[in-house]
Amino acid sequence: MKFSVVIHAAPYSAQAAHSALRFSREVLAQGHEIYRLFFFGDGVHNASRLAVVPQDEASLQADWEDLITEQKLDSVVCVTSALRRGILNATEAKRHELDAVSIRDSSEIAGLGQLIDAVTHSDRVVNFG
Amino acid sequence: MKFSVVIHAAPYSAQAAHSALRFSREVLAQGHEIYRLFFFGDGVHNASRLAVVPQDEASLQADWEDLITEQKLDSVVCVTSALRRGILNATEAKRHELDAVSIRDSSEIAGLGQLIDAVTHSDRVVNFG
Amino acid sequence: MSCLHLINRSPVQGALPVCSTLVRGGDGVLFIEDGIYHCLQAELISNLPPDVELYCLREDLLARGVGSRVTETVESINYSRFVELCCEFDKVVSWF
Amino acid sequence: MSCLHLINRSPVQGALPVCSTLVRGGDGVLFIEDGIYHCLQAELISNLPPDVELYCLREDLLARGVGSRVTETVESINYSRFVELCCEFDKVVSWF
Amino acid sequence: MPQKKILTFLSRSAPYGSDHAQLCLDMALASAVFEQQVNYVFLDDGIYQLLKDQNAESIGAKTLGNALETLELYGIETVLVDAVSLAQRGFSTADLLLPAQPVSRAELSAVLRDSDAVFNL
Amino acid sequence: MPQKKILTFLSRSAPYGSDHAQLCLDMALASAVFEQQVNYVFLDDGIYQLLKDQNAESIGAKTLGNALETLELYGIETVLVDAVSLAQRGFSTADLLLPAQPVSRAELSAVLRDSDAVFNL
Repeated sequence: MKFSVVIHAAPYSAQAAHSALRFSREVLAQGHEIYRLFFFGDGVHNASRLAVVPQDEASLQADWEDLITEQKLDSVVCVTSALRRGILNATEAKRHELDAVSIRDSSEIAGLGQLIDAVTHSDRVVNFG
Repeated sequence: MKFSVVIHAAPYSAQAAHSALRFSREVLAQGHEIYRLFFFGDGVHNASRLAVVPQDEASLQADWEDLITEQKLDSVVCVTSALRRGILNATEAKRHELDAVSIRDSSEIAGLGQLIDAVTHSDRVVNFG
Repeated sequence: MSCLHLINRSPVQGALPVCSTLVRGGDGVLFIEDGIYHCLQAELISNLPPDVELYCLREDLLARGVGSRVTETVESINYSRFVELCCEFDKVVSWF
Repeated sequence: MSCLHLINRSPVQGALPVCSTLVRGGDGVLFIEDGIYHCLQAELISNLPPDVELYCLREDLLARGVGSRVTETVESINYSRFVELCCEFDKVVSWF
Repeated sequence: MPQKKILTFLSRSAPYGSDHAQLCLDMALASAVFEQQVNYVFLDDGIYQLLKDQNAESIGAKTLGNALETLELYGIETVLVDAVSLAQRGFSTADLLLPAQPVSRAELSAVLRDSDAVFNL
Repeated sequence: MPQKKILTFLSRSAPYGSDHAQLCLDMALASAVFEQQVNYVFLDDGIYQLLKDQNAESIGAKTLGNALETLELYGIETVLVDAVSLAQRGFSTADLLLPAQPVSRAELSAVLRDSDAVFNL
């Protein structure tokens, strides 16, 4: 089956982001497809490249990136949510005259149209928040 | 009287950060002192310099910075909360081999000792979250 | 020492059930943000002791379009009075 | 079309009171994260219709130290079964 | 292009205290723009979004009540309000800024059954 | 140096679902390190933090139950649990990983009255 997973919660502030990661891995392990990951609202912090966790803890952001890269997933961060929360790629940083990139390369910034496209192309949409 | 204000919530995701700003302004307008602003948990996002809001909206982060600068307030962001959430100054960025500074100059990064110090030196501590 | 309790969540999420068992005569309760919805229905705040002063923040009422619906036992105040209350009570406890 | 409802907040914060009035025979309810605390007290889930299947996520039970306390009407499952359930029901509704 | 889907949004949060109400609206408007069939439901604290006379300038926010009027503008015709939530909070449809149609829990349950996807915020 | 203050922490959140429980503990431990007098109170869903046999490895988190044992290590002697919250959730003190002292609401109310500052998470 084709799944899309929508993540509404920031890492660490809530467990939901971790549940979403664990669920996504299991979806793929069972041979299903993930059509898209969509990070919305506070969920955009999962794509941060600046977050630092203590050495004895796993980085949820790094774990997402590993999954996305290894499995060649399509991972989209909602542009409206991202800008408000300081999650910027090079294009957005330049446009707003800021000198820092805060998003990981593994996710792209796009509009809510990508969520609706995911809903129309997926057999199941599962939200975590 | 001496106040300290503790901010537990991110801007925009919740109204609490805006309430805290409005409250802090009024405290100063009445001639009281603010001993310290302390940003904790998701509240650290109030010190982000990378957050971008639409042109027809006020930037809460910029409003905090204006208040802190004009009134020469002591503004502290909790280090543990900040690192996890990608709020870094030049020192922390260098230490963790990241090339971006995401905190505004008007706030410094420090430990929870600064919160306890604020409690012991203030007549009133007011939390918003 | 008297206490000003701040309630900022709506009745379904809020801590008022617990808070109302811990307030004492001479304390105050101030409803702000989504907490102001408590003040539209007298029965939601009927468990509070009678000698507790009840306030709600006018800016938050006006934003939500309910300025004229506040039950009569609650006094509507502005930010200036909010700060004064913080001084009049010995401490402030925020319930979020 | 049948529906798998996900409940991830604790009973005091949770949406189960509303969710339980909207589930239909043949639906399922899966308790995850802090939602699993619903499964420790039979009376918290007694409003759900009898022909609704009840599940809770074992990882979340074990983390919270309550693996042996789940009420008998609820089946404890792992992530693998969680994904299978998402396929067996026609859609998934998350209540947070 | 896949067929048109039926998307239902359960907007369950009060306005302003959190941004959930705005996020839920954003998702629904995007669905309408991309020509899906949308049901928009005000449930639980979500009914507070529908009260007249909102003006969020005083708290530095955009007035959500005004934004809700775009639901019709974007062609979202099925705007429902849960009658139980409304009554529990002491309001009637006369208090609402939109002609949202009151529905029973049984009717809402049927709406969920007939949806392809449900979002809940 | 100002005098020692009495700080009370009301820990009202379940562990793991959010980070509130951890943040509340962090504040209390810092208070103890800086030699304040600390009351730590488990209230509402906070009592779930005290259940035995927690092991959060399965959800990629640190086990909060273990961290709570540092309360004593840091010299925090007044560790209270709200008896009403405990009973409402079907637990007794025998289920708890710490010898927290059960208190009535009247006693808790007196604790709040006698505190210089109260934190609530």
